[in-house]
Amino acid sequence: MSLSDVLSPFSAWKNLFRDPVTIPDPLNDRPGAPRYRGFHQNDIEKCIGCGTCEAICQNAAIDMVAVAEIATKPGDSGLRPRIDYGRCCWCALCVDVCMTSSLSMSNEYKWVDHDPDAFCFIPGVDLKHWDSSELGYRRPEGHRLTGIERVAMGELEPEVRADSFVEIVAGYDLEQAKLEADRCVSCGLCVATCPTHMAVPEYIATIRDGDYEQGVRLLYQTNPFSNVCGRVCTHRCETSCAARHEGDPIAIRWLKRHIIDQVTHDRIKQIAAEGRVSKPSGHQVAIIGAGPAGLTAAFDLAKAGHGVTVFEALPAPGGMMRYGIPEYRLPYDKLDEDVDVIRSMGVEIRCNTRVGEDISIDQLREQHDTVLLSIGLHQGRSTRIPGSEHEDVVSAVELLRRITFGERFDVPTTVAVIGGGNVAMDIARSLARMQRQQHGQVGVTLVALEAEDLMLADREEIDEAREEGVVIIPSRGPRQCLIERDALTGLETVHCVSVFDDQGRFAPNYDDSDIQIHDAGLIVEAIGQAADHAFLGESLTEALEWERNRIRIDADGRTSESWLWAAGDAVQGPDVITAVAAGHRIAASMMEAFAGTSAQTH
Amino acid sequence: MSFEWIKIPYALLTLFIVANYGFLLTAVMAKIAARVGRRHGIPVWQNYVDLIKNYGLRSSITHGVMFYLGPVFRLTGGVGLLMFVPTIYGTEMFSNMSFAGDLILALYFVFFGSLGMALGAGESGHPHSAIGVTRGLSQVTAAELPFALAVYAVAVQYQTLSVTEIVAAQQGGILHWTLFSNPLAVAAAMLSFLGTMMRPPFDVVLAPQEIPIGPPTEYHSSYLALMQTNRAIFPIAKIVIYMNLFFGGAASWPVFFLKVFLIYLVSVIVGVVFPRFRVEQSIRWFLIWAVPLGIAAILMV
Amino acid sequence: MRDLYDRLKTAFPLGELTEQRPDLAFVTVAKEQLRSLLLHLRDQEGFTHLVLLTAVDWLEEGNFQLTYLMNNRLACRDLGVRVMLPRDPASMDSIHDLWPTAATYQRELREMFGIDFPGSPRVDEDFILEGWIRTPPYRRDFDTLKFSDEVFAPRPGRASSDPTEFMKQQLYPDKT
Amino acid sequence: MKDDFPTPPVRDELKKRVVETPDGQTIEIDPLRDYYCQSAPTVMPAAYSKIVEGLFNWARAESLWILGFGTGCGAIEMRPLMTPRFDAYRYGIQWRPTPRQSNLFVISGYLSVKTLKRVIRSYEQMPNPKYVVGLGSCTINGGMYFDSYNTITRLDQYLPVDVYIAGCMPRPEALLAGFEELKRIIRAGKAEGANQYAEQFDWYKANQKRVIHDWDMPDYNW
Repeated sequence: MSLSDVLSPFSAWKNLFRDPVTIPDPLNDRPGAPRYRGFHQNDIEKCIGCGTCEAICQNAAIDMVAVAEIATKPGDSGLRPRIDYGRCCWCALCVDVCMTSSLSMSNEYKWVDHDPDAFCFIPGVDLKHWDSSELGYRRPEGHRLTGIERVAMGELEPEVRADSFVEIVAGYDLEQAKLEADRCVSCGLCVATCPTHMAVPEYIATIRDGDYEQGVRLLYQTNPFSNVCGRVCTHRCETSCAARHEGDPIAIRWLKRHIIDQVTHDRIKQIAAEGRVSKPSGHQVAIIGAGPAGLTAAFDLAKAGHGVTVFEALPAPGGMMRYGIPEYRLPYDKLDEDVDVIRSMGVEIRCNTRVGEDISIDQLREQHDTVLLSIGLHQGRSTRIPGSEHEDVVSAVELLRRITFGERFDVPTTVAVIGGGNVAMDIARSLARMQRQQHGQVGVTLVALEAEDLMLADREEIDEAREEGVVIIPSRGPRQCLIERDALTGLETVHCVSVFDDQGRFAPNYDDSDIQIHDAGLIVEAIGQAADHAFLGESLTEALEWERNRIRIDADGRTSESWLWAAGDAVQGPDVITAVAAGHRIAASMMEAFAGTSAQTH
Repeated sequence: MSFEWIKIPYALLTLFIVANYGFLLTAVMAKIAARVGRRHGIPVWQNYVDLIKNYGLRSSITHGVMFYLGPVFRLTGGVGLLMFVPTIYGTEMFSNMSFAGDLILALYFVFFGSLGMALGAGESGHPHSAIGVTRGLSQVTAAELPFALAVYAVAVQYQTLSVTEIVAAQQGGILHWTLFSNPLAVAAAMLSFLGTMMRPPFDVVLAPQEIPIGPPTEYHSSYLALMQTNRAIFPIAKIVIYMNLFFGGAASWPVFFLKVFLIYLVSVIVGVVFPRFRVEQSIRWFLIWAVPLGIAAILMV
Repeated sequence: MRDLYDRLKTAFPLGELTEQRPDLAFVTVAKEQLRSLLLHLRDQEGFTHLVLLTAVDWLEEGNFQLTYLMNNRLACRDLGVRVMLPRDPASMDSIHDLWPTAATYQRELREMFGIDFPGSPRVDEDFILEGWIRTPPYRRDFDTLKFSDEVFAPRPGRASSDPTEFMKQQLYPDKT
Repeated sequence: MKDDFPTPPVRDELKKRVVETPDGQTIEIDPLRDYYCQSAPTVMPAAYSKIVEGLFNWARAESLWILGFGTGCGAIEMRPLMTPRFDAYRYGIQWRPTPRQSNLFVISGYLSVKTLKRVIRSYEQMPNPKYVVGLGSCTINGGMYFDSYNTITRLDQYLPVDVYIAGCMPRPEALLAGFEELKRIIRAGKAEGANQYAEQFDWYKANQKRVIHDWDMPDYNW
């Protein structure tokens, strides 16, 4: 120890003449850092109440609670997160995982209270002084815990598929499906949007677990047409998917298809038959039309032990699924598998039996306890423009039916399709395929009344049609069919400025100066369909209540006649999954009706 | 010599001034020390607040008579010390009960408080108190040794045991102070002073971070308040002795305040910058550095 | 590690060698062979230091796995010796006479997993927990959340809704 | 899993025993009774005069002596307050090493049952009036230890708490804000935790004994 060791500490006394380093007012002068993880903020308008924050919270600090200001609607559960600061550890995982970026953190960090219950609050609803704070922790750009992009689906290339009716979509393999399933946060917002309320998060979870049989079990609880819906469903669930807000929605439809593809047909039949009542109840049900609504009701009723007979006018069951949807979207063998499962429940399907011709509606009524009318929309509507009565002006449904029958009729080198819906796309793409087969080139022009972004067809349908050579011209209203010497030569259209008027009614407004001529040896009208109710007979038609050419039904699908229910496109539209939902509803309603009565003897 | 009753209010006045000066002075010293640590430190009135708070506490738990008497003895040590030395030299009013030969009594009072404390703390039954007392007494004993030697040297130098006379002998100019007439004794005494002011590096006994706070572990509320009061009076009283013995005493209050402040500052100047000694280190330090100085001082005289 | 394994293999019936890093490997041995293997490792192979002794609860298999992690300081290598023992009753030979530190680990395992080490010093005394009277808390069949909810009484007023169920109630209450 | 609580085990050194003294007497020792008195705490009334009580409350608020007992990880946030940067001493706050001289107990974060035992012991030794500040989520509703087998979830079940500070952990500034709030409450004369504890002593003791099974502490020793 030297003298300097003793003396040098005294140099600290120079601090006496320096300013203290103390923060003068630590209570007010110390805002959190710009990205400090302080108290929560929530943009409750942006929040969809998916509960992902609650699910990821490791401390069980978040509850989803109903909030008076927020109504439940498709894609928004109406719940909002309530955070318990008696649990929170400000790890910000909830902010990082938030599907809409509504949840964030302010840089405010001082909260003192004598009441321990005060620390449970709903950010954004229970107003706090930091609600409008600009600073704080936000999820960094491009930083996501769940995948943003949908796993790409393998599809046939346009040049391969353009002349063939082979199914376009390949379906996910195991690895792809797992990756896509991993993106799902199991919030369940989709369930309410699905007309038949399929247990979407649960069956996606079975993909993650690799338990496909359980997946099939879940599918059959709500939908006997998983092969069909896994391919052609309008997947409204994907419009309410929480992942849609910042990225692609989960490919729910493809995942459903993946599940059903992984299990053998025989095993599916066994799983579907689980819980089937083998003892006949004695009740008999007649179902007119073997479409999705009728067959779903048949499945439910037969599974519950009731006798079901389905009367189908066309040679094969499936209705519009078979005769409306082209094979490249829904292969017939897949549809047959679904129908086969339904048959295996004990449903009798009598094809080529047209009610009204082969058997009368009164006979059906006498022989059965109840009757379900699910006849679909098989008559094409006409534009009724000049020349539309020409024999080469045909309706899309009729043409699609002929294609399904296997008729390989000659298609002219130029075709015009009128309509912007999925049916129009179906027929345009089918005809394009046949043109390519017959002529080696495509000459299909599709004119739609709506602007491109308002067209009713699915986006992917439009894109794929273009890829296959179909020329799509939006905002064109048909004016007349051009006929020269009894032969159809083309279609004249005018520019359509707007489709609806101020009140939202259908009232197209045309610009007559903008006229185009489209060459066409064949004009297909795909502007809508109608049902043929002629077989009902006069007395029944009189007895039923009608509403704009549709039979009026109650919420359960029951008509004003107590023995008659109606379902499907003919009364409701517009897609397979809605028909399935109606089928379930009607089966339940019929069984409820049966519960009060004993079986008739026939 | 008849007792003059007027001395009692005079003594109380002295006590009042010294106590308040003590409270303020310790706070000012704490603030100075805080500034060296580059912070603001306690407000100067903080000692009063603490005192009121401690008197205002509702519960006080006693561990027996000696436990109660501990702080009383401690305070008696401080007050007694103050009473028996002339606070202001030359005034009848503030010379209090000083008398011939009071130096020995003063020395006794310096030690009295520690002993009372030891007894009281021991009664509390807290093991930390017992450990603290042992450590405290050993260190204080070691620290008092050079002081006693220095006082002896001074007594021999001035051939008196009266503090008043020692002060009187130092009047008439700075160079008459013991500081210059017997620097060795003053050096020994100042080293001892460092050891008894309960400031680093010799405050291990009372350090909160060590065996928790030593002897006063169990003391609280009004007991603690009594000890706080003593903490204000006792150092001043002790400094008065030092001032009288070595620095020429004080003939007026301003001089008193200044000298006390400066002498107090000595312990602070050292205390602020040094870490603590362990008890055995400080004992060794006193024996090696301070005691030989004291002996040398006696030999010089 | 492989050469060490081959050497040991000639004297002891060992399970497969799992090499995690070049200087860290694990080997399984029967309960009865453990003591002689540890002695051999300590006295012949230079694994003089018992780094730790810990347990894994394989509830589904009905086993506890004890891992004795040994360190060879000269060779800078670690070898974990694993022993499987039945879960009920869980008991294992004490090795406190080989390494005194093992006694501490064994007290911990006794308290947290309920694995008995007969003969180990103070093994039955409270170690970290004081007055624990339930299933040893590290056993996987001990539900800590349930226990906490029962005993520590979390603050009331917490209730959550599942979005799926809530939307069902709100949007289609009567439908199945 | 056993759900009933058997009688708490009592440690050997606290059991009753008979000893023989060097001079041949045999005496019975009951440590739990002999070492501590058996009285429950009493409610201590405020000073008779409102003005005096107001002065005392002001002094209590301006002289917060914190018991230097870091129970959990949050204790780390108390340290900066002593440093020159925050310098809590200027607010009249200081740390005392002994419960006897402290009047503020900062429960800094989670409390394991084992620590709770010591905390209760220390709390009871603090002189009345005394205050408790719960720091961080853990003291409010368990925080991240909500499902731990050995960590309590609600501090207010075991001790009367005056102020909670949200955070995990709260920053030193938040702590200071908490102390300021506590000062406000003390000045208003609302911080009567010690009396509340005395009034509801049986309730608090029952809660404490429900989680501390080897309750070999004295029932009371004011």
